[in-house]
Amino acid sequence: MSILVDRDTRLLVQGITGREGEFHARQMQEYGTQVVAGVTPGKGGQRALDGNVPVFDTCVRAVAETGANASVIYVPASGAPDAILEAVAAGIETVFCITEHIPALDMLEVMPVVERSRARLIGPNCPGATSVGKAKVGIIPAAIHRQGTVGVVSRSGTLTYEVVQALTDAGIGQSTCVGIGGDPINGSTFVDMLELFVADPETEAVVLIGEIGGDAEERAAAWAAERLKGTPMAAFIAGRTAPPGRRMGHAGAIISGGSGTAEGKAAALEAAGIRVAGSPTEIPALLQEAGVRGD
Amino acid sequence: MSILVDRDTRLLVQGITGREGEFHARQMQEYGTQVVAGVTPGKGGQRALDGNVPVFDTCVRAVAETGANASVIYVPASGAPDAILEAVAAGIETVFCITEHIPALDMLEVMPVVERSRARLIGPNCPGATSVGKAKVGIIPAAIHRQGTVGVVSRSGTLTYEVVQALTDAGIGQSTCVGIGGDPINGSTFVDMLELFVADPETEAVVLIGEIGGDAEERAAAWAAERLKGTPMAAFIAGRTAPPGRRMGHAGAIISGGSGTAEGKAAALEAAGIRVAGSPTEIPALLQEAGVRGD
Amino acid sequence: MKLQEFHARRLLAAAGLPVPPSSVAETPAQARAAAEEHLPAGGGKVVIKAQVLVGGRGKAGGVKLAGSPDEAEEVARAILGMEIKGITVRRVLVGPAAEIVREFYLGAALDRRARRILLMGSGEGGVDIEQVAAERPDAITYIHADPHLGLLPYQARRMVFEIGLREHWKQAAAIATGLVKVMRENDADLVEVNPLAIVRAADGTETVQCLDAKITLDDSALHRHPDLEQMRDPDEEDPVDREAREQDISYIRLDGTIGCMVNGAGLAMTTMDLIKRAGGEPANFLDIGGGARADKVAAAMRLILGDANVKAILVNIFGGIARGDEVARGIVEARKVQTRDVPMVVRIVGTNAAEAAEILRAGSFDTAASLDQAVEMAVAAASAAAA
Amino acid sequence: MKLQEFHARRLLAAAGLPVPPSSVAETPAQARAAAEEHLPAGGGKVVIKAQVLVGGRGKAGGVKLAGSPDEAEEVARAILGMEIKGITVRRVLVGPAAEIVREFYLGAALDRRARRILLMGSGEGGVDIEQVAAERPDAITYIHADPHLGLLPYQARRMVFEIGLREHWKQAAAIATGLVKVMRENDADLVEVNPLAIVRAADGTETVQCLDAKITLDDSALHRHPDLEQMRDPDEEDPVDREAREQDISYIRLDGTIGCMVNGAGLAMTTMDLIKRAGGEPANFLDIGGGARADKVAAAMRLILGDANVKAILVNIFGGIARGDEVARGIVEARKVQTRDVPMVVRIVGTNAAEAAEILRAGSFDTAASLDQAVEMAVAAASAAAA
Repeated sequence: MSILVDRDTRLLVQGITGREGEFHARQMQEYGTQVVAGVTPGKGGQRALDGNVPVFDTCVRAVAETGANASVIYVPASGAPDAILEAVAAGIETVFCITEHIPALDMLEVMPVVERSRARLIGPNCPGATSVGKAKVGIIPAAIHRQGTVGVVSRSGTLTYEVVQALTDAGIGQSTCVGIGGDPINGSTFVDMLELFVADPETEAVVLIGEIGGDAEERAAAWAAERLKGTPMAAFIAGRTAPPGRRMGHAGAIISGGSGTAEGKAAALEAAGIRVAGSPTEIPALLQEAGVRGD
Repeated sequence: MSILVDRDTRLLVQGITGREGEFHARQMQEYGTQVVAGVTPGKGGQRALDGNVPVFDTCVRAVAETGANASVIYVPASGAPDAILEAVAAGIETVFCITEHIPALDMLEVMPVVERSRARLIGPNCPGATSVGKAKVGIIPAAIHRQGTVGVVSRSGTLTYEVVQALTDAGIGQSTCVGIGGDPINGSTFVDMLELFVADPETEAVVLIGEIGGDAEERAAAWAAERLKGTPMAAFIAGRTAPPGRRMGHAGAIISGGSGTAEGKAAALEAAGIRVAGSPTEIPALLQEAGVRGD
Repeated sequence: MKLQEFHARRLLAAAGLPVPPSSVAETPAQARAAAEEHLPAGGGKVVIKAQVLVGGRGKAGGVKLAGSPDEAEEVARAILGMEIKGITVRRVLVGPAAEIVREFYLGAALDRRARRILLMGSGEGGVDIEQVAAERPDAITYIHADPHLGLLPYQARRMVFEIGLREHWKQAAAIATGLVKVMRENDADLVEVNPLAIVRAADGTETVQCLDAKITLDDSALHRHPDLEQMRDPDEEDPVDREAREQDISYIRLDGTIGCMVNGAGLAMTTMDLIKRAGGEPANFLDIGGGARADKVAAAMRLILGDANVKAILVNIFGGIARGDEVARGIVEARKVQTRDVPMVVRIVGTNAAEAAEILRAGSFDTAASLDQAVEMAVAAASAAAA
Repeated sequence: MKLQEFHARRLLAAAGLPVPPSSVAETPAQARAAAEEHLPAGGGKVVIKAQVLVGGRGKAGGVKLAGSPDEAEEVARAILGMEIKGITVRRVLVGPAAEIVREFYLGAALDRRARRILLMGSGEGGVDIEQVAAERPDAITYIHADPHLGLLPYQARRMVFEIGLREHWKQAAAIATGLVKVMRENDADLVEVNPLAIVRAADGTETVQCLDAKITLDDSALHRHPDLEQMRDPDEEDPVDREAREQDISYIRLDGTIGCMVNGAGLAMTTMDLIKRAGGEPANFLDIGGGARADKVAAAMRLILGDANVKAILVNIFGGIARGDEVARGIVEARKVQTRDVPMVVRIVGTNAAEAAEILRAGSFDTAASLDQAVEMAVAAASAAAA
């Protein structure tokens, strides 16, 4: 099982002939992901990845000919919103948008269309998801993983890798690791992912990695307090030292007034019975306290 | 029962302080319709219809204070699309838009919002609906009706009155008469109304009044062929003498090529087992042949 | 409202679409001057096209090539003044002849059923697209634009890849997007380019060009486009049509002898149908619309009486928004200034019918209670007048 | 990017919103001239407002009235050059004082949770709206604009009726619509008018006016608004901030001694958090972003070393899009041209970490495998350097 991606994922890479797209398509293929198609307008008929993957002009054609059911987007910010809509219209079930720097108001226009479809969008500005030992979609380095039963969900990119590495180093394997992206307007929330993890028989515990700004962590805490039954959960929140009122990077992490602080988020999570670590390396111990066994 | 409107209809009149709005609000009230509120921005706090009906600035306030569940729109074409959206957003269940000359592309923008809501829009450019002896919403003259069990649905305005008068003159009463409007883009179709009539225990037969242009009658015929079980139905189609390729009035009735002609529509209806009259006055006889009894 | 080709081309060009240059000529001399301007770009040839608002110009001889200024003048002389489907040609469009590599069809129209703008495209352009649609539906690609966002970029790409504009996809996709944009920004019902063509220039480069353009506008939205209202062709519009439009009356003149004045398009068509069934011939379609004031009724009467074929008049008003007494008063007023004596049958029912009857009785009009009776009376009166 | 008040006012005025006239002065003499212009319209008074991108100008003495050109010059002299929250005032806005009848709040912002633009309004304007929101949430009306159609007319009406702008509803509804339009057309995160006020003119007529304006823009969309990019205030922007922005590096200077270079905002914040936890003080937040090329790494190093407080540097790179070897090469390059010798701890893991380790080993850098270890080493190095 695992969530979002697995051995049945038939992946379409949007922007496969670009530098990033080609590099990561190869990485994903090497990991074992079924990369079944690429899309680059005007390059339909070519073959990518040493001739292994057919390239199409449009998503609708790619889906019709290859049965792709997931896509990952590596096209520049100016074209990425349209790429999302194209994937959704072509019937793709799970769309990962890696692209960063998409204007917020563009995503505001895209999201209602996504919400009305049966598609799920992860991102934008996200590292993707890896179901360990099965499939990897996005840019998360393969080497940091160890197969296991802990689900990881994060708003961050490299911080996710740090936490996953800490789990792996401690002998705690992962089911699926997913980065939902740190942009103000994004496709999926912590709660969306928690729902999937809780329903996944292969996931026995969850790690949530948050950061200052917004209220996604508080909402996750509220959800967990009511709905998280018996699934051990640990969390880490970045930004305790961030000065109020300053924007820490394009991720849009803003502290304003008393809301959205690292302390507030940590308190909300702890109130919901979730252990909050002071450092990524403390997470394995917290999970073990909650009954998760490594090896 | 009847359809769309009845004794439980609590009507909000949008544009109640205008000339048309006030005239028809009074007519509706005299018919027995519960006119519970009016809306005219800037005139909130006034009372209309001799002090009987409170006027509000916004629909949301009118609904909150009066429990209105239906609305009828008499505002000019420039403001009517917004009036529809306002009624829908305020939770009105059935919205009748009498206003004519609304640009088609305005309705194109309005309709997706209506479709995503739980509201039903009748019109625009329609005469409304009367559930005989119960409630009247719109502009259909009260005097033409006789209470009974025949449902009437029409794309036309005055032609509807003509047909209803013919029924009444022949002693055949009506359950509900509804005009869906003749504009290219409108809120409800023949099929939508047929579904309601077939489900209405008080309606025993249906009369459909169509005209040239579009394919609404053909779709109604296709629907009736499959779903109309045991409900007698008669029809009349206007425009047999209309020259091809000319636009007969703002109703947007266009014949182009072989599609949308009166002959084609009549043939489609007859193929579905629906009797088609050559004149409004022939309709009562067709209904009687189909087993409908007058008095 | 239909736009002339040269107006439609201007709207497309203003939206940034590639439309070859052209000139409008009203005289053979102007056509000659235009030919001199455009012959070089046309590789020594110009195309001269009659500007009329009816289809089938080509078959009627309204579209011709010319290889010199002399020939252009001669061709223009032949086309100007020509009648095409009853319309006199008063203008020709003169532009460089194009070396067409391949023709396509691209058009945007209102899809009533889906409540969307429908973009239609085909690799088989330059021909009657309705025939293609009827005979080989697979040869046409249909895409619905988003009702709020317009034609999305991926939809435009999909269209042009599917109809075979692969080598020029960026330019062609911009044209597809532009068509829907022109439709939305101008409140058009239809924006059509046929043919859209890959054209080879003298230097061998190929581009995609809009070689013809057809646009019709939504009359209900014209008031918010005063610049487009200016494009109405006064030469081509009948003075009668103009008066009808200015009075907000829907009027279409036909060949029969019984003038009709009715409120509501559906009832007006029904009245015509019943006249025909009763052995008469309607002289017109006339819908005076809702809320018919006395002056509007008088204008409608003038329109009807302006048709010399009219031998009898049938007034059929079912009062709803229109109040019967107002219409009756309008008829009385109209008769006072009437220039021609024609038998008239008046039927007014519905709202304020009693007051109307009173007014008509005082004016000694022939009245009828039922539509069938009114039609019979009018047909009889027309026959009597013709005898 | 935050806009100065006078730029924000210009954007609102350009969208047709009612903004009182005003002038910008950079010297007391200019302020005097501006006062002479605006005193009559202000009923003998002008308001002089410091133009700085921080809140609390009023409390800091940056907003004052003046009743004569002399006084205006004097007030401007006092405000110009003043420091408000560390920012030197280089400009003042001078405009007519308004006779305020009643104050309101109106603002549009991005609602992340609902994924909509949220319009907020209150009958209690001119005060700290966050305080109103916290203390009496009912005093604020919230309306989500349609994500595709913007603020619909009925939504604008509802807002202004609910906050008590009944007598001026048409004008106020146009302002509400305009705020959301300004937000959408300029890719703003926030467009705020506080106070929006009913203002009484000398002749007693009352109108609604935008008396202050705050706009922040979405940095990700600035590239498509070159006109707005021009509004960046070069005087107020630190040269360091400018270099960071031009290199697409997120850099925020803080007060500590340990310079950080990290890829990814979350990891950068975590690195700072861990430095603090280990007893050190971060000197900055620095995210070099994805795909860090060597020249970008060198620029980041320059930014860090430009801070004289920096006693040690911690480089923490978890390779994903960024390849470890590229970053390592950038560090080697940067050290070659480094002007100041500061102890540096480098940790590079993830993509191409082995190649990176090779390069760093060849360059004799202090390296660390784990983040905890790297932080400890950096804190120790900073302590040693401070001792």
